[in-house]
Amino acid sequence: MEKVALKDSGYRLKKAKILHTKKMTANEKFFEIALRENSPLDHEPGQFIMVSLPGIGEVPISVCSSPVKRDSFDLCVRAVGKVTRSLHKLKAGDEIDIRGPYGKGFPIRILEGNDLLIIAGGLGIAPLRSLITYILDNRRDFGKVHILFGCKEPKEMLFGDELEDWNKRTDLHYACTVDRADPDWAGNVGVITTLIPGVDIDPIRTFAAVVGPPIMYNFVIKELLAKGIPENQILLSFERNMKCGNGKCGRCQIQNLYVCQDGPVFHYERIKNLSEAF
Amino acid sequence: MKKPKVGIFDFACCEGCQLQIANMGEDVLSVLGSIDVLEWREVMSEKWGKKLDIAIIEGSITDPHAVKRIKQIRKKAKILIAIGSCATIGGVNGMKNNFGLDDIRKYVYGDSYRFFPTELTKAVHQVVKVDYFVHGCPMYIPEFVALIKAALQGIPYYPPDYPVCVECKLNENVCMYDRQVTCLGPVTRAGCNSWCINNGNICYGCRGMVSNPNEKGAQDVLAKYNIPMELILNKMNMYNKCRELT
Amino acid sequence: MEDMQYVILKKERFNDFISRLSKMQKLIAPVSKGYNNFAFEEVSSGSDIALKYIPTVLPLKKFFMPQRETLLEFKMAKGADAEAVVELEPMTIFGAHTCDLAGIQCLNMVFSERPKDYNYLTRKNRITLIGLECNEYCDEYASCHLVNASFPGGGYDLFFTDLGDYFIVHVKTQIGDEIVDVTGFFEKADVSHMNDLERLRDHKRKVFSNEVPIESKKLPELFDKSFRARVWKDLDERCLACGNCTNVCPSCYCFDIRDELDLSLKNGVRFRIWDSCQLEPFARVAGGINFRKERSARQRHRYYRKFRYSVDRFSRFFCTGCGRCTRTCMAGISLKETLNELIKESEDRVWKKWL
Amino acid sequence: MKKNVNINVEYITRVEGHGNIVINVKDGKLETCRLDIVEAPRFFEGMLRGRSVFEAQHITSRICGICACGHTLASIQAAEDALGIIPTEQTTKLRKLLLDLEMLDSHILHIYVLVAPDLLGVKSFVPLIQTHGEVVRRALRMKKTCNDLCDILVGRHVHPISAIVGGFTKLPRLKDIDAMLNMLISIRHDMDETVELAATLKFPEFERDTEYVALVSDDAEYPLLMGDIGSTDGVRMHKKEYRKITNEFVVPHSSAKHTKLSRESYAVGALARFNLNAEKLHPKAKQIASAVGLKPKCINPFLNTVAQLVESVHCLEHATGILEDLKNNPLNYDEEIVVGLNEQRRIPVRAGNGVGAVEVPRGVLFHNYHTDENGAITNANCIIPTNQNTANIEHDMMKLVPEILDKSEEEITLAVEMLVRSYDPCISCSTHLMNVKFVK
Ligand SMILES: Cc1cc2nc3c(=O)[nH]c(=O)nc-3n(C[C@H](O)[C@H](O)[C@H](O)COP(=O)(O)OP(=O)(O)OC[C@H]3O[C@@H](n4cnc5c(N)ncnc54)[C@H](O)[C@@H]3O)c2cc1C
Ligand code: SF4
Ligand code: SF4
Ligand code: SF4
Repeated sequence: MEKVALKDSGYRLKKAKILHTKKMTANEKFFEIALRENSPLDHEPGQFIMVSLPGIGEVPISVCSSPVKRDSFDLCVRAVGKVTRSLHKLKAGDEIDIRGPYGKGFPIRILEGNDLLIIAGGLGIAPLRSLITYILDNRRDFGKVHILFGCKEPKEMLFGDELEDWNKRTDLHYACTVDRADPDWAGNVGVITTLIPGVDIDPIRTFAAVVGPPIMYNFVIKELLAKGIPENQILLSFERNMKCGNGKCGRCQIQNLYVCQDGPVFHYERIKNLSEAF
Repeated sequence: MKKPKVGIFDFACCEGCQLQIANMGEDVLSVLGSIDVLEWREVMSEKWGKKLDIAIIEGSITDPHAVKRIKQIRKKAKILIAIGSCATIGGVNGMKNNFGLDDIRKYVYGDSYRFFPTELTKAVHQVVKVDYFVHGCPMYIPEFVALIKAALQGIPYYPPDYPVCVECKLNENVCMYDRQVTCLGPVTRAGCNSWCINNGNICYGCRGMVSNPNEKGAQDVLAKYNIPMELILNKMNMYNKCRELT
Repeated sequence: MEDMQYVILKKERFNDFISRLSKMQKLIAPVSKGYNNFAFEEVSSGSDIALKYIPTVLPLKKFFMPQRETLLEFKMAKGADAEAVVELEPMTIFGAHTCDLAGIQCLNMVFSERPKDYNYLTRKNRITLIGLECNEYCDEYASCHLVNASFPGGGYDLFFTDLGDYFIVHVKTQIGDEIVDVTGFFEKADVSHMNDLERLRDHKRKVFSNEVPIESKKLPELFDKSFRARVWKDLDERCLACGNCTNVCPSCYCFDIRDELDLSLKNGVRFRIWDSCQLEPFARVAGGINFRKERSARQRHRYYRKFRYSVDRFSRFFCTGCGRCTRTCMAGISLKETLNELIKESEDRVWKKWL
Repeated sequence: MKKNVNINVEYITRVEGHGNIVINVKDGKLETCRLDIVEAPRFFEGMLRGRSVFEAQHITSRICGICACGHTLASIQAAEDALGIIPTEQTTKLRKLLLDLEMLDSHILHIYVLVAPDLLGVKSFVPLIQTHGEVVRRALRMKKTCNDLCDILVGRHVHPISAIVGGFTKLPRLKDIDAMLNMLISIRHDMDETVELAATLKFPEFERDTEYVALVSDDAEYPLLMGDIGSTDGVRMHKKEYRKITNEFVVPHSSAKHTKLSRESYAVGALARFNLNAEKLHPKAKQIASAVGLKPKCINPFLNTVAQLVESVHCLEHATGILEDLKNNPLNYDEEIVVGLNEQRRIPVRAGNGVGAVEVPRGVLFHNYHTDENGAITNANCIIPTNQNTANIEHDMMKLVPEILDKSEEEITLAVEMLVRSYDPCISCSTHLMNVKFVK
């Protein structure tokens, strides 16, 4: 058996350097990362990359910064297992390897000129942050923007500073809620669906972008349809087990779709009949 | 990196898994190059008795003294690794639980049975927390090596949670069911590279069952071969009797 | 029929041909393992080969996408780049039945779809494929005719048909042509040979009938109606989730990717290894949710990947009719029975509408 | 000199299993001198009841990982005896090969890893990695080779897979036989060096006249797999009468039973075999025995290690001979069997009572099963070499301790520990207590 170098391999890694890290909550950590020579990642909002720690493994992680920021990009990682816990041990100056970006992100060209209702549950804020920051970087290109954010407890709130900023901005509408309050919490309490009826939108020109834990989708979609948003204007991003990112390994398959290539962002219309999707 | 301090301890078992370590040959030296073995009664006279980074445990917990000893070891050790079926699932020692404790003591020791206290056989994790499992009777060296590496890297090792058949097929064995004999491969956790079947024997289930076995399906399959249910259960219980304790 | 070229190989020269072939590069062919089991293994003489065989335990995919295959080599030292690699071994495979050739065609499509998989494609280019016609039906488990894989449909360099005293050989590619030239045991086929071949094919058309009462072009439609069919529940009770059916399937290609370090913890490799959608952890994500937790969902997924999804994606069935999944399943789950159940159930539904 | 000595060794190290030594000398008088077997009892005989005799070898192999192949062979012999199966010539040949490999493996382990540290004055083989790197590497190399040989022959050394009642489930192919032969040849040189090393070691001088028990036979082969039971006191019996040899009795301080024959105790093991069968050893082994000055009847228990060395050479040569023979007389692969639980009744079963008596590294091992007409075990009994040796070890200690009372307590402890270790006791084995009549 000979082993020869393979130039075109879909598994080739790119070296990247951690510029900066920040502990966000007990389980989530923020990473700012630059490729060699600070070359741009060239991703679309909503796309993900495969993050590699050779010798440990590789995991899909959404890019959570706007492509407008070209020298570096951001990740927000929740420590759950082998690779993610090991990632949490890294600090500024350490190296990681990446592949990608992969998949289909949010269809920016279609969203431009329209109103947006962005709904994030928990860690779902990570992929949406790339969309939100992109919109803020190009605020003139979009219509009205609503952001709804929900998480279990106040202490699990990610990107707190930025949420503050969004809250203060006059060119967008922001609301958040927690499932369980703590004594310092003065805001809304309740699941995220409770926020939806109160948003004032023109359903015909509104696109909804929803990312959150699997159980959230059914409820949120019901509310959105009730509000009259057409099915092809609801965008969802899915999480599945993934190994290759190239639409081959089969793990992320939802019926005949591969989340890694056909998604992770889907139009609700396209997947509503896939019973394995929800 | 400082070398982790390691102790190897045995409870009721055949000590075959420790022997598997010696059977690694000169690779043992590579392993010993990255760890400091401070206590290993079977091959060393040195005793340590202080804090350890890794305690490797072989054997099942079968008497009150053992319960005390394993708890002491757990307190001293940052990471506890259970090796071999006796430690990970109770293994053959569990067959004892098929009998009344006094009955079996009398059978073996006659009138003097009172000198020999015993308890229901338990796997190590049924007494103290276990961080890593190396299943198998005996453990499969490549898996032990993989696990030691994971422990040194500080990452989890997940034993396969699919049946031996997977590996058996990859080895392109003629299935035992094609040879008209019953094999426990379909319900047994893989990771041994279908060791027994590669050598023409059936799987005895030494690695324990997969986490969500279709037991009814398996019993149907076994029953197809007209062997009494009792024998089938007996067969599954050879290694897996301790599953009943929780 | 201009570009078609037929030659013949007399039986008495077969062993010489095989010996010669095995000296050119590694030669793989079906051999008997006892208990009516066969495997593709390395051979060096014609007598090693089982010319009459039913599909091997593992299909040819084991050479095209090895069970374990290194993708990257790396050093743990800081700044060291991982190197992408492919493991190659040139070989000739003799004796592939039409179902297995179809299997390789399926894999070719999967790995050529963008993003292309160059590990597979590079390796594939080093493998010479020689087909062998099945004159008779293998056994009751096969269903190759249903999925149009019972007659040669390309995908080979040479294709052998046993016509008694001689083989007639279809030369399809330049590589095939070279083998014929270099070994020098072949003769030109004449009209009588072609007539013999036609007779055999006529015979086959009679023997190979459709085993499942449905036209193959109606299969996708059947599956469109069957997502909630009862039969999946039944499979749930019987399937042991052992993954045998997918491991032996010529067109199943799911894999896992893992890393491994050497004992010094300094060098490592990333490799891929066969995996199966039938196994419990396959679709489980970090949060513990398993998107196909039920065995019924996993079994259904397997069938849909063979008869429905692949039709959308690649305009062909991914079942080659080899019958391996049925032969190997100790729970006795049979592909043909499942299809029959689905048909029956859908007919029942039609009836119910009328009543 | 009147002296008080109080020795209490908890968990003797470098032996298989858990044993304690208790010695108590008061005013120069030996009051207590005990080898306590404190291994947690595992009740194998009890657990075997009701199980298929076709599982017996699988289960009893788990009595001991070190001599798993020995237990396997004794168990198979007992089961076949009960079922009335006579193994084919080919099967017997391969079993002898397996036993040679087992002996070699175990002796190497014992000589290098368990005994050598004492004689080189260190606590374990771990420091030897620094001081005697080459010796350690050689030991590991030889150990691994034996292990790999067993891998080829029976799937693995610890708990062999393919050796079962009725024969073998997998037979080595020609290329396997070639590979095994090459492996054996490759360790010949290591074996020579082992002999050289052993020649330099100094063993304590101590003697006590002892009755030695081992298999004996009338043919010219050094009996390991088959034979009658004989003793240096002139006893000879058929294996079925093993209970008359072992005469087990229970002592409260030990979870292993004790045995005796013509005297208060007897010894089994390499030295016993040597003392009874030295003239049947391979010429090369004989040559080595005479070179190191070992001759029968040797009554220094410390020299058991030397007898093991001599046997290692014998087994290496004997195994090589079998493999060479297999090269010229190819195996009949039709003898490969698939039995499983014998649910297909491929092997006829009957009610019976069978005994296996096999020389395993530490001495003669007995398995005895009663089966019912379905082939299920109704009664099981295993008598392990170490059980047979324990009483003898205690009697050796009783003679040894007074002879060295002038030494320091540490030195006495070390001497006694070395004595125990020289028997190569396998304590995990010895706690399989059996269903026997107690000698009152
Ligand atoms: C498109 C996409 C985008 C994503 N974006 C992000 C993101 O931005 N941020 C983020 O944090 N995550 C994201 N994820 C999720 C992330 O990929 C997973 O959390 C990650 O793959 C977990 O890998 P790990 O190696 O750390 O965990 P693993 O070691 O694989 O373990 C995960 C969990 O599963 C259990 N487990 C795994 N295997 C086994 C086994 N064999 N047996 C028993 N238990 C087992 C572990 O105990 C643990 O609880 C994304 C996923 C996708 C698909
Ligand atoms: S032999 Fe046993 S392990 Fe192998 S496929 Fe058959 S049932 Fe599974
Ligand atoms: S095949 Fe079965 S019995 Fe044999 S080692 Fe593997 S899990 Fe254990
Ligand atoms: S081979 Fe049979 S039992 Fe095994 S996963 Fe496939 S269908 Fe289920």
